[in-house]
Amino acid sequence: MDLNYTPEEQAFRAEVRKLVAAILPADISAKVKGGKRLAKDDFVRWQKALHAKGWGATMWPTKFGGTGWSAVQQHIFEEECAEAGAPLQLPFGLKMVAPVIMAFGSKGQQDHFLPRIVDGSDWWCQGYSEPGSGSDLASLKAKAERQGDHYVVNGQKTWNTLGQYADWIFCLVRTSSEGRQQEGISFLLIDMKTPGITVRPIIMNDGEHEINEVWFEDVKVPAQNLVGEENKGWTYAKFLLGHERTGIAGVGRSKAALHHLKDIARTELSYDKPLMEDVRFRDRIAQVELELMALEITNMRVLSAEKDKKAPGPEASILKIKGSEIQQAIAELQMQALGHYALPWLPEALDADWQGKPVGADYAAPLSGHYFNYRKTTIYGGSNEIQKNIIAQMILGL
Amino acid sequence: MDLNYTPEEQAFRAEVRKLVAAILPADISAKVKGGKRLAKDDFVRWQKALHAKGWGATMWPTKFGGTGWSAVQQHIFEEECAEAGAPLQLPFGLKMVAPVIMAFGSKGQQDHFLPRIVDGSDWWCQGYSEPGSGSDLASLKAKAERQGDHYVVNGQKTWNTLGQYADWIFCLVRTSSEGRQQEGISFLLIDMKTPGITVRPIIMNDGEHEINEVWFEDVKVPAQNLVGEENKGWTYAKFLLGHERTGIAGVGRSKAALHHLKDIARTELSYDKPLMEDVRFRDRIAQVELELMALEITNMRVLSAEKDKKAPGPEASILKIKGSEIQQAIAELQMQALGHYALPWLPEALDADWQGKPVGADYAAPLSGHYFNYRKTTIYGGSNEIQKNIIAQMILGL
Amino acid sequence: MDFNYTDEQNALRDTLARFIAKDYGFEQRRALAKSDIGFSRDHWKQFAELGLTALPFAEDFGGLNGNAVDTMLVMEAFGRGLVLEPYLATVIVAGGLIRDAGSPAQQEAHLPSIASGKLMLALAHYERGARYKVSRVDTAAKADGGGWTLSGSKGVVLGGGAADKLLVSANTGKGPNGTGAISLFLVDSKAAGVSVRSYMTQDGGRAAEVRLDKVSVGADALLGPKDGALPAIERALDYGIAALCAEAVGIMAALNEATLEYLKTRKQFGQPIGRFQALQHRMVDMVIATEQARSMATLAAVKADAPDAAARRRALSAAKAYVGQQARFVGQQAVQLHGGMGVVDELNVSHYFKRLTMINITFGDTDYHLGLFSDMLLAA
Amino acid sequence: MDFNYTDEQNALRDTLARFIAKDYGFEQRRALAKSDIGFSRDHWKQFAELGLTALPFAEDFGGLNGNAVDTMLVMEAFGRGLVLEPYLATVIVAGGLIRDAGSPAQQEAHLPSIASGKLMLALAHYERGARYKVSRVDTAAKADGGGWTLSGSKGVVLGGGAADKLLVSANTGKGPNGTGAISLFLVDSKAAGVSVRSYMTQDGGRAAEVRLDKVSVGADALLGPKDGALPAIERALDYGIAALCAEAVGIMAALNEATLEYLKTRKQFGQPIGRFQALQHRMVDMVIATEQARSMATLAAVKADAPDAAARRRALSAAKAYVGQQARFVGQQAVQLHGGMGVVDELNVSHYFKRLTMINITFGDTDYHLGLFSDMLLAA
Repeated sequence: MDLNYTPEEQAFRAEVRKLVAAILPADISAKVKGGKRLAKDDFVRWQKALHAKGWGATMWPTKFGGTGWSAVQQHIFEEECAEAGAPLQLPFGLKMVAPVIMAFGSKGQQDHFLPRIVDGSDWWCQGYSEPGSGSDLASLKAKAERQGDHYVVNGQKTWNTLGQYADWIFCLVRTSSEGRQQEGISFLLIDMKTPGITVRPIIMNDGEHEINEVWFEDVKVPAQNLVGEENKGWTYAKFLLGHERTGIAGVGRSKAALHHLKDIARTELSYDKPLMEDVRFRDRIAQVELELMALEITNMRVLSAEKDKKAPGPEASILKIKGSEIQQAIAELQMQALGHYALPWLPEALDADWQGKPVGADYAAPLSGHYFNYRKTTIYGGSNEIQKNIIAQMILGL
Repeated sequence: MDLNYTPEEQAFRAEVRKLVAAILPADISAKVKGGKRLAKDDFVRWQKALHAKGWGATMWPTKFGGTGWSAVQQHIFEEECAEAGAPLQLPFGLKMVAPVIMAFGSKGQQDHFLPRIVDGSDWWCQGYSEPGSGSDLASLKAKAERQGDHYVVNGQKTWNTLGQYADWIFCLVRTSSEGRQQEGISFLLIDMKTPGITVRPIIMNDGEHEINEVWFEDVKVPAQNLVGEENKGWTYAKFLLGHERTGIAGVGRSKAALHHLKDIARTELSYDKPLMEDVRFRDRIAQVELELMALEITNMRVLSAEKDKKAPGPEASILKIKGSEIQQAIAELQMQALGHYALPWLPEALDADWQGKPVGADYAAPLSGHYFNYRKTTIYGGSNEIQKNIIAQMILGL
Repeated sequence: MDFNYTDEQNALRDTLARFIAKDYGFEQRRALAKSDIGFSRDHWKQFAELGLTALPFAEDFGGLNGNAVDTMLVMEAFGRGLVLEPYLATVIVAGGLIRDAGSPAQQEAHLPSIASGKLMLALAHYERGARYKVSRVDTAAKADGGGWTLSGSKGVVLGGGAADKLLVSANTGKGPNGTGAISLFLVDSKAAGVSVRSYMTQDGGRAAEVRLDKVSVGADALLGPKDGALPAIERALDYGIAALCAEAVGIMAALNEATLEYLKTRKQFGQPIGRFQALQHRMVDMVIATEQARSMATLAAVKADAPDAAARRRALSAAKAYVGQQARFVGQQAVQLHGGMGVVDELNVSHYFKRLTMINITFGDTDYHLGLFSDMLLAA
Repeated sequence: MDFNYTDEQNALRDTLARFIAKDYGFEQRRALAKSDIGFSRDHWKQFAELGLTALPFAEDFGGLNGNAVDTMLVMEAFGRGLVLEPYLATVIVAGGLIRDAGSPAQQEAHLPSIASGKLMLALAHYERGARYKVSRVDTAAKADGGGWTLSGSKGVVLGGGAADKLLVSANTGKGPNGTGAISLFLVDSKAAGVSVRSYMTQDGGRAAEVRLDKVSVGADALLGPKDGALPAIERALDYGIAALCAEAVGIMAALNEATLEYLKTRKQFGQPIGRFQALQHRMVDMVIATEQARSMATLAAVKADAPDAAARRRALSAAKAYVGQQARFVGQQAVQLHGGMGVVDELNVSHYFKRLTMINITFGDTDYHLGLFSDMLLAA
């Protein structure tokens, strides 16, 4: 038991820092650090830049083109990327569909899709939730009927993140209504250009277009795009949800966000003194920093143990719960730090090439919207209430 | 809507203050204010002193010997008694069994028991909970069999407060095992001197003897001590629980306790300055004071509305929940104020006539034990979880 | 003590409820929020017809002599409707200032116009860098012949864009860093040297950055005593705080209703999600928080009129802090219990949540007022 | 980074678990707590036989060269057993001080006796009025011929009654109000002028008020540099804090096991109460709190040895504050979920709860250490 980084790990960090600084486009990191809107191209350029250095998929095993890094190495990488102002590597391809394809996909699917994920060719999105099926995912109704060598898909998916940019969507669909709900679900990969797919934006509470509804009307999907066996999709879905949670602690991002919060608190004035000198506000920062210090270690403990077991376990729910609470707490304090200047809403100021004069500090514009938006973190990816159910049942046996 | 006291109410307060100061024995108030152990006689003397002035039962209607005061008047009375250091008027007779006897008892029971409660002749205790029946009270097993003109009671009751001093106990007993559990329960009044009753002390976490187990072995109870109808006891029990909760906000007591906390914080030194000048500790006091300010008004709103409806409703559960949380918060801060001097445990220092030298401040000895003991407040009288169930079902219809 | 509303107050409540139900639907409000000025002048006329703009003023000035509880009822209803019109800025804060600190001539000149809905005002007081501290003013007023010349910047002036006139606080003393003597001036928002940059706020409202560049006003522009306007400003802001507390309670009650309804109708795992005990208890906590907040909002209303300024300040900071804490909890949990539906623009839950959040920031946030209340314990 | 225990550490864990299970049953402990000295000298001998008293010392002094993680494992097990012997006072704090600040002669004279279980010690440092502030000492030491004369009072000295010798901090400077230069002295607890009033503590342990009335000690009693003992005292207390954090985690784990078992076996309304979702989620929160506390306790152990004093202080205050918060939550909720059984003396839940509460107060409470940590943000 030693929480200190080894000399090798320290050298690794130095290497990562150097490389990230070298390949991260300055315009992108300026957007990330300034809380500006990111375009599709910003995500893709970053993924391609990483891929060019062989770091496109740091969480994948080497045999599929990943780096095969340890949990500690991945943590260092995430921390350095966040601190440098790199955009998030979107999880839908890398962390969600890819592990499913690796574990259950055909050789053909693996050969075709995985390289296109890691090199940034394909943008993936998620087709899990439906309006009537959120926490109770297994009750989903979108239907796929086998007709010859393809499936015909009809139905509606929702809470689809950034699907407006997507090339592909992975979907849970009902292929049978016999037996238990869970037993009639299949896992399909669908080309977003297929006729019959409509993407309708859902505007979030910050006024931004981040999520969508996706409608399927007689969408023809080649049967070879079925992952694994028909009617076994629930197994793959649960496998995926386990993998999704592991990245969700977001320790690196939260450390960068905490850093930003402290900078703001040292800049904002409270009656001529830096806000940081206000003991009440400073104590709030201290409190969230304590939570994050603990989570950083818990995260490493859990991920290391999972690495030994080779599979994510229900302990990952702990990371989701604490990670999302901390993300929200930091976002709330960033907003709170602004005082009255949390009120102005200038969506135009989120454009990187906006030339207007800010209202209040130049970092102010995105912060309230970010707070509103981040209420989603305790809801998505299995709400924190659902995570607690998982822990109660799978760890505690209640 | 006016939260200010009327001139009449202010005059009433002055009258109460004067009378309480005149009749409250100094040795008793010194014990209460110093957190010393109270003897049975202390409670009885205070009840008799109040009764002598006609104020023995301020929550009763006049026709049974009460004062018939309004909710505001009762609140003023409770506040003044608490501030003066009067002992609690124990609720078991006055607030628990008495309303049941008034509403459901026979004329004979009313004529016999009520005057002896108000004049301090009879000390009552409660026989509700059993080891297997706490929150799920209706599952109780203690049995009463009718044999001629009496019942024979066998079984065990627990969480019996101060029953070691009691003359009478009111009991829920099973008189039938037919139908729903609730339908076979009766409400019996039992003389504690009856042969076959054994009282066994349960020591609390503060080392004090406050509660008991009570065992019944072939205890003969005259049939005339049945309240109301046989097998209808559950109705009376629920009625009683409603009445019990109304007093439980304890606003007057908490105001006195907050006052004491502030005195301690002004006396304790933190690096040569009064602890009160420590912004972090002071903010904690401020926070609990806010809660209490709100509860004081909520309490009056609820009690006034109930007075109009003539019956306690599920809103009283709100008072129980917030009242108990506030009592605990104040107790915790009182302990916390002591610093390291919260550690010493000197049970002998709780005797009023102890002549020893205190360890630390003279107010220190009872405070940690009080904090431990007060964990009970969110558990007894229907745990706060049960109160939330009540609100969810009865107010919200969930 | 009396916990009942008068018949008149019950009638007022009914009137307001009807107005909100009829003229303040979700889509109507959304359209208003996106409009150029961000509210409806027709609504403002209706307010005048209903007597709302006249409520807190004396009959001599066309007012209705309403008390703080009347205002509380108005603001609670406005909370439920997420009303956008600058009632707080014009009637409660600025109107209250003229009523309490204006000369008879100033009262005569302006109160009837406010009461009849013809005049809109805004208090331009807070400045960037002062954060929530009321006594800190850098904007300077220099005596200039018989009048004054004002220069400085005011930040996040609520309703500043729509205001015909601004009540501008300025430093007429000599202290550095905004200390010194504060005076108040009535300034025409179209006057030379006044620039108003109006913008949307997170809750669909409007605020403005106001710059004063050597703005000349006459001697009669001074409102209240020279060098001594601070007590009046604090009092007006306390009226504003009481109003915000009532508005917050209205929103919390509306959110609780919406959430309870959602718990009863949204089905997952074959049953309404309101059958799940963890959610039931959360909902109970929201109800308790709202009841407690209602108690404190009532205290705020009653004490806003208290003659003793220290007692008033203590109660108003207590209420702002405590209602803010409860509002934060109820708002966040209403969103959480609505799941994804809680974070989208198309449902009113997110709009209630945003308004609650902004109420908490307006006129001093929870920590600021808890701090003031806490610091008052030293004196007590 | 490495998250595994060594084979030796796993063996140590097993040994400790066996000892606790066999010799530290609930009734055995209760009898000990009520006994005259409040612990068992036989147990202390067993500690010596198991090498526990020798753990953190160098082999030259009969020690085992154990590191902070070894100590963590001991204290975690002691937490589970609610061990009463003054291991923290003698081995970790006082032993650590002699190890780190003593002269070679002092180390030679005392460490082997501690390691072999023959010598008991206590640090007499805190004084009433200083609250938790470590740098504040009023007890005075005046140079007297070749030696020193000590006078003053020390409060709540853990294990003071059983200690053969006391490590007494005293002011050897001239500053008022306890500031100035602090030195440490080894004082025989039977020396003339030393009076020790031992008493029970709320958690079944023992502490003492110590008075020094013109106590004469020789020049060789000085431990560490004259006027410069404060860094060593802070370091020793940080070792103590790391140990307390580990003990707290041991207790929290034990409380969680007990509570989970109770939820599964206690039946109400025809089913185990662990079927109720509100209680399930509470239990989950307790588990999360304990995992998070375990992470911070590990950090505390690892950083207690950190060469950089500022980094060490930051981590130790962070851990004491955070573990304290989690301990408070877990302790209170374990009691709550046990209902009436949680507040009675006859079940171990109340004893765990009391010990957790007292751990939180020892060597600075949660607010004190959060404050230190927070204030360090200003420098960072």
